[in-house]
Amino acid sequence: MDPIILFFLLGLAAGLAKSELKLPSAMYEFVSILLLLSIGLKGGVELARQPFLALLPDILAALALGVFLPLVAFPVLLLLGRFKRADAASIAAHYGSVSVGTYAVAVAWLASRNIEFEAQMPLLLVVLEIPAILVGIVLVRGMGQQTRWGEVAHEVFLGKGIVLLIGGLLIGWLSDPDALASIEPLFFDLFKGILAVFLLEMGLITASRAGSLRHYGVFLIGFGIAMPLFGAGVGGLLGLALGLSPGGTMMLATLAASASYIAVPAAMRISVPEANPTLSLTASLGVTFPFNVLVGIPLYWRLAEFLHALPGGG
Amino acid sequence: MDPIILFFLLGLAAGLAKSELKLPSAMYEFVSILLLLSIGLKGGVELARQPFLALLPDILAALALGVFLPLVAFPVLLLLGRFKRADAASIAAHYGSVSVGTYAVAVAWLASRNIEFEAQMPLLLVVLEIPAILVGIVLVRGMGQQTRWGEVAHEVFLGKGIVLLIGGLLIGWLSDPDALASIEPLFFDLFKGILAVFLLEMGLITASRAGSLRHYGVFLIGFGIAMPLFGAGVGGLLGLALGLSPGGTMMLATLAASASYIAVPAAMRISVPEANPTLSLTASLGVTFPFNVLVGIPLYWRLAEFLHALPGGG
Amino acid sequence: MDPIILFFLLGLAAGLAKSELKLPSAMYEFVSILLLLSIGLKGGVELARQPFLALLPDILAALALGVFLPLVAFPVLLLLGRFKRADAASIAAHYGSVSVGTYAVAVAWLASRNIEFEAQMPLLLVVLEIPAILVGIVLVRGMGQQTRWGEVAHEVFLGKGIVLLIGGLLIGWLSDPDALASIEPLFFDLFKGILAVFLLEMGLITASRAGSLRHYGVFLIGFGIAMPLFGAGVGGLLGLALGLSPGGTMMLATLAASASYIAVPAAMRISVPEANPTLSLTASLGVTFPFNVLVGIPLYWRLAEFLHALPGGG
Amino acid sequence: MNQDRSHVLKLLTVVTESALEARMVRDLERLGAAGYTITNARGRGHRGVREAGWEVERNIRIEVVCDEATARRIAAHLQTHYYDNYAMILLLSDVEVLRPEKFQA
Amino acid sequence: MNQDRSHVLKLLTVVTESALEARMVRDLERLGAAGYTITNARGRGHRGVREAGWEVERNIRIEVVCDEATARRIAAHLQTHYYDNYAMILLLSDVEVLRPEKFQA
Amino acid sequence: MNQDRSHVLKLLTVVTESALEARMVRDLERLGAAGYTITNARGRGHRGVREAGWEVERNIRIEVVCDEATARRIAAHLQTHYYDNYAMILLLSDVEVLRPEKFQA
Ligand SMILES: Nc1ncnc2c1ncn2[C@@H]1O[C@H](COP(=O)(O)O)[C@@H](O)[C@H]1O
Ligand SMILES: Nc1ncnc2c1ncn2[C@@H]1O[C@H](COP(=O)(O)O)[C@@H](O)[C@H]1O
Ligand SMILES: Nc1ncnc2c1ncn2[C@@H]1O[C@H](COP(=O)(O)O)[C@@H](O)[C@H]1O
Ligand code: NA
Ligand code: NA
Ligand code: NA
Repeated sequence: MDPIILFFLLGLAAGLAKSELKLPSAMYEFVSILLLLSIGLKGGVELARQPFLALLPDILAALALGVFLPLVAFPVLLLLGRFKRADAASIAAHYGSVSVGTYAVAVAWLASRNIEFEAQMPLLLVVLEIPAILVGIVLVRGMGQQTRWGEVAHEVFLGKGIVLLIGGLLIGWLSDPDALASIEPLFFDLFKGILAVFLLEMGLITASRAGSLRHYGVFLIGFGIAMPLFGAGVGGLLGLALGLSPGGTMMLATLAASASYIAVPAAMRISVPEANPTLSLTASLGVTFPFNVLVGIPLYWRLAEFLHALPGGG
Repeated sequence: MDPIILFFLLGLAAGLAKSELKLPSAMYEFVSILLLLSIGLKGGVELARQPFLALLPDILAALALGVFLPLVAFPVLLLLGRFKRADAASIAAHYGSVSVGTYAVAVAWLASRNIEFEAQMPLLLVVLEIPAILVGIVLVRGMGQQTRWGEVAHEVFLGKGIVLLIGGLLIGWLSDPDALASIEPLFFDLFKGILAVFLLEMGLITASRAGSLRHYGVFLIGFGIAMPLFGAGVGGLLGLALGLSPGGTMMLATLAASASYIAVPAAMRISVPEANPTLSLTASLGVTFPFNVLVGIPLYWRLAEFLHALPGGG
Repeated sequence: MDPIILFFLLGLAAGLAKSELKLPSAMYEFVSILLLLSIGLKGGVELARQPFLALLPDILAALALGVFLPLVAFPVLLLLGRFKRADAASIAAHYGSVSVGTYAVAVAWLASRNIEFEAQMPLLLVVLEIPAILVGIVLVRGMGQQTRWGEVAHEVFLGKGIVLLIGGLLIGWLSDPDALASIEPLFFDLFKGILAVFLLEMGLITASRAGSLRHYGVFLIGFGIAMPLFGAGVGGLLGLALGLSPGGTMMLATLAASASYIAVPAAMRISVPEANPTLSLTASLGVTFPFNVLVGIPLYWRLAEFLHALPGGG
Repeated sequence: MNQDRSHVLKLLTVVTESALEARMVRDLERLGAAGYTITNARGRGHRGVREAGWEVERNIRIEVVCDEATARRIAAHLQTHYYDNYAMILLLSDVEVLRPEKFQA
Repeated sequence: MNQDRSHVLKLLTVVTESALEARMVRDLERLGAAGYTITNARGRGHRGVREAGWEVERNIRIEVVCDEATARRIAAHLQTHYYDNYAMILLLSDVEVLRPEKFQA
Repeated sequence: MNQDRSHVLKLLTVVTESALEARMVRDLERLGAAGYTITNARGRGHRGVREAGWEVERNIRIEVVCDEATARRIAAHLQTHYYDNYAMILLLSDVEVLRPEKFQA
């Protein structure tokens, strides 16, 4: 098995067994900061090698995807799940956005199989973080003046995650490739080790949600598995339509399947405070993250292969 | 000299000189977590290469060693040292168990001399952590119902150190060797650097015990040096009897000589709270740890060489 | 561009835009501790290769430089800047001493251009930290008994920065070169990556001074640029006089141009508490550090080249 | 430090979600607090366990020393704007201070 | 936030060894505390210096707001079970709270 | 834990610059405090924002439980020696303690 998955399972098992293991929060922040910068840097380096304009269709497609997914999730949560409007909108926003942790695991999965994917993926990761947040807010508040859009924009564009991802992208883009070599030992060589530590903590966090999972029951579990499968389907088809390679198609499927647990919770807390954060985090962290990491990623690769094997599939 | 020993001396000197140098506790925890995982991983990788059943004699021998050592130490502490029963039992438990820091220094010492040792050592490290704790509790409480054994088991098996060591072992064991290569830069290449930082902090901690050392006087110093020497002798002979290589014999001697300062203090605090933790930590951290790191490890290598040079010594 | 400069600019931009990005303080301390140890180690390794006595002239010259610079800065601050005596002395002390962060950026700048410099530079870095502090105190208090010199010496020689730098130097010096190889992955290979993270935080800290910059106005900005230029001139000429290589000349110019923001503020806070730390930190961190990193370092290299091209310039 | 009545001020202690830190600081300034002190915290209350593990579920503990009127104004503001939707408790007690002028905005 | 007598509760502050955190949390729940707030701390007392450097010798500072009976029950329990063998101090003071119902278990 | 008057002591809380920690500890010992508890903090006051980001501009929050005379002696000492030149506030309040003998030096 892949060791990084085992690190996740170790954290999960330790958490469920109520072990004393706890990572200091500064350590969790350290590894997440390094991960975000690494992903951005890697993307920036690749982007520097191609004309920016050629990426416009992909960017627009990602924006559309980020608007479409929450609009599908919202009525399901409202009508089938019988959630309050604010809760349905907030959960929908989480699933329309993306998870950097899931993205990193997919990157590592492909890398260990030497499967290539398109350089613009980190850019699409950034692009996909944002629209679902705005859709979520509009679903609750309408387009009216009730929402302080300035504050929302601040929260969205200047949150830690986005700043580090975009910052990394720009640094990778603008840096002299030779000079970059000297920072590679920290940001590239250690990437999977750092990811392993990150997943250990994610396992502990996931385990801490077991209680609320029991409490909020089967609908959340069902939604937390069905929604990523649906998202992966849409993302995979979109990847195919954009002419992405199998690796790129799989990455887009994974992004669509993943649910945010950093940027969106922070933004929703400020913009839609009446939504109960326990609901969305339980679904996103307690169900969808482990599902994607343990089951989804290999599945989405099969999906990408299947789509590309279709007649006319690239 | 070996730089990691110099890092320890730097910490010691800075601490004794009352320098302002202080490592943030999150940094100390970060490096200990990485060390524990690295040791476990390394062991797991090696273990994966051999049949598990062949290890049973070694495991049973380690269990016996972990029971025997505190039973020797206890009467000495009680009668010669005139400690209270709880204190004698607690100190005995510390010396029956092992120190991961000392183990790591011994690993580095052998590695820098290209001396091999058996793959099962990290497993024996884990096995040796535990029996002395139970012996210590029984020495104070008897086998009666007074002790909440459930809580003790929780404390012992789910403490941070054991979970990370066993977790690392299992991950190393179960992981695809190729996939492991990608996490090696963090867990293997940085091992000695991380150990250096760890020893810097250990030097500071050791220095902070100078006060209590003066207070509790010569018996603790004597015991803190004699007991590891005795332990090393027993461990070395046991290693020879088990047919270990010189490197393995030296490692088992070192394990027997080392005294716990993480798992046992935590367990004793909960199970034998009336024992004064200052006594055991002063002996284990203030005397035995520096003794082993500075003097003991080279000595135990000589011992292993000597034993193996005996007629019939393998 | 050099990625580490871009990291600084990212921190600066994020801070000025009031982004949520904040590094945990344990992370900042972790990277500074690693940087200080790395610089010391590197220097110690090099020093081990040469006779110590040959360095005496350089050491004496550095001491003289550290006394001379604050004596020039002080009357300027007092008379032109109209600062209170304590404030003028404190700022002068900051500029007479050195900045380890600036030094590290200069090291990285030269390394990426494969320009050599003399091995004793880290030693001169340490030597230059200290005299300006004493000069600053004497400028306020005179040589009288008012000052508790014992406490000052403790603060100066046992502060975190000096202990780690000197400790690193000694460890590098005394260590077996072969054994050092095993800690290189952490202390040498990761150096520039760690420096990048450090500069990200420095950018955030610099940005946090924007407010006081507006408040204290143009004199501080002018001084914060003019003083390093003057210092670089003096340092460059001194380097030439000492017969340093162009790289060494540039390093000495950079040291002279840089202003302390760790050792001196800590010492002044204790010894000259009536000096307003906001003034000196705003100049040193808000003006001089970014100036040196962004503009000064390339300039000081030009200066070194120019000096060495002079007839008789070596 | 005599016990002159005028030296007794109010200490308002707020325990709430870390995510609100920037907002709290802005609100406190606007409502006339001359200063504040913040420490990181974890805890449990009606909104469940909030442990210091990761950023989304951490607490901060804010202390503000001010006159009674300011304390009640801040408390009322926080109660209106945050109490329903955020993990938050508010405590008020008496403290004696040195140099009361330091605590006026 | 009027000054109705019923709004005054007790604030129990415990400073003790970090190693006891899990136990304290369990005990507090069992003894009827509706919540608690914990911060990391270091200090000195009769059991010597306990500095935040490494895990075995660190302190935590626990605050519990509750009615007087619960506070005294908790204090008595801690005193009986931990006072003799662990580094621990207990402090009790009055605090005024908003919405006292939040502090009932 | 009865309410005998003799069990009420003073809680002195000091918020000041981290750089002073070693000095504070020395002064407290010399001035007769039987113990103290320290936590890391950040904040704002007359000397501006002091955020926990880096060492030079961080705060600590010190608590000392002692009898009134000792508290006033310490407060007076700190006021004389540090108040003018350092970021510092001093708060004093009443606390009831278990076993008052624990708080005598
Ligand atoms: N009774 C209490 N005593 C002390 N702290 C409390 C209490 N209730 C709540 N808290 C703190 O306030 C935070 C928010 O409380 P709540 O809004 O009830 O979830 C909790 O996470 C605790 O840190
Ligand atoms: N007089 C005091 N004032 C404030 N904190 C104290 C005092 N005495 C003890 N403490 C705190 O309580 C912890 C345990 O105290 P002790 O049981 O006396 O060792 C110490 O480590 C301090 O953090
Ligand atoms: N009114 C206040 N309420 C709470 N804490 C304060 C207050 N004023 C100052 N502080 C704290 O005390 C520190 C020093 O205050 P000052 O000397 O006014 O800068 C600040 O950084 C805050 O942490
Ligand atoms: Na998604
Ligand atoms: Na042992
Ligand atoms: Na200088």
